[in-house]
Amino acid sequence: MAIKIYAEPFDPWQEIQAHQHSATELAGKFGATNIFIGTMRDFNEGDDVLGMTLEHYPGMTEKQLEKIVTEAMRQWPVIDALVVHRVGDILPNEPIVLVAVWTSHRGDAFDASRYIMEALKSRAPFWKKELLKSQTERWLVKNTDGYL
Amino acid sequence: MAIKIYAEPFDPWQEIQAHQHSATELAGKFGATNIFIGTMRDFNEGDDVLGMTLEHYPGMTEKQLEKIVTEAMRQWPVIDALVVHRVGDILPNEPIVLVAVWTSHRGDAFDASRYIMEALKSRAPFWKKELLKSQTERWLVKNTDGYL
Amino acid sequence: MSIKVRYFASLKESVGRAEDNLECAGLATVGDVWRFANPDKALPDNSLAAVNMDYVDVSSAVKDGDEVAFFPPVTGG
Amino acid sequence: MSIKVRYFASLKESVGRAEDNLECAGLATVGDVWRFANPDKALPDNSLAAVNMDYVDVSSAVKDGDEVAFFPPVTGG
Repeated sequence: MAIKIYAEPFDPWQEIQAHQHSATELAGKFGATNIFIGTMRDFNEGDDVLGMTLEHYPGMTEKQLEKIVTEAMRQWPVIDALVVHRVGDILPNEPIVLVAVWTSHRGDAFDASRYIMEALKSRAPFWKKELLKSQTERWLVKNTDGYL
Repeated sequence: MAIKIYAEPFDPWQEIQAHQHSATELAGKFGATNIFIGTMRDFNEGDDVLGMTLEHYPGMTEKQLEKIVTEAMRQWPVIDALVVHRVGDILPNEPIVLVAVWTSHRGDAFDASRYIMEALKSRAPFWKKELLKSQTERWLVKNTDGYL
Repeated sequence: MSIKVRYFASLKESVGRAEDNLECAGLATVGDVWRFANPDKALPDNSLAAVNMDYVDVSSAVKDGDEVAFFPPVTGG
Repeated sequence: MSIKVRYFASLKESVGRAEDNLECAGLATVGDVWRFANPDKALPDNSLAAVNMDYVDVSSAVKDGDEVAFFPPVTGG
């Protein structure tokens, strides 16, 4: 399991590959990988968005994410998992979050990956403030159920 | 939408990046990406596996995959989708299948990606024959429900 | 009528051919095509069938020029 | 007792401070900590609280040396 918090932009494909190569116990053993990437959009709730600042609670973030991944590993036969999350100033098109889960079978990969994302959305202490094209700032008030 | 059938090994990360860069309508517009990768393992049903041959029905494969992705796009607000599948001789650790789905919101990305994978497993005309360490060959008889 | 018949995977191995090009008359259904092409062998129970690359039942109609395929359950992905 | 209090995001802006270092006596619960640190301001209804980086209710007990945090609903991911 690896949990990473970055204050600079990250390349999700490099992160996944680096993790997969370093985890030698994965070679030949995993049959399924599910990956979720959340990316910053240039609009939200009908407004053009120029950028975003992501605040977090250092320490608690890592503690909660480890707890969430441990819960997923207890519920499904997960071989390995990686969670990466950005903080700081973020521009449209930049990845915000990456969740990758390696399992033997596809059902477990989908279930565990989704569990981690939903739990992260409701429990990991991050807060987004958007900078709108109108130069006003606004805090996001609440995460949605993922379908809005 | 892109459907690709490769007779040679492919790099899933390159495929995703190339698709994402070429689809200029994606830039700034997608918030969620879900990716599933199926990878060949070096064991199955208790036996060591040296390699695998993937047979397919050219033409019907593409037709069925397009149908499946179109169904997913009708059911969920999918911005774009990519399906890549290997055929021919495959070695352990090589990717067999890649499904990538781009949406605005995470729920749709997970749902559509999973729908495409499950439908591909039950309807896309591919057949796997394993070469075991004992040098015997065996056809896989049936896809599982994804949790075995 | 002309019907192209294709076989895949383990079913191709058990019939011993990848395809048949039938010139025939009086074949109404996919099942008729199988029986005409393979008079001594029953179609295995779990087999799937396609006409012109779409899945069909063995009771589906066939017409001149169709490509009919028979194969075992698919195991891709 | 010593209690470190931390505020985040919009709640940090509305209280006007990122943290308080309280030296106090008689604070039994997380709710007591809030009221002691912010006597003129009610904790907003949807706020979350943590003690030593684990989520808790405002009725949870606090002890000397705890780090207590208050923040709005999280919006990461």
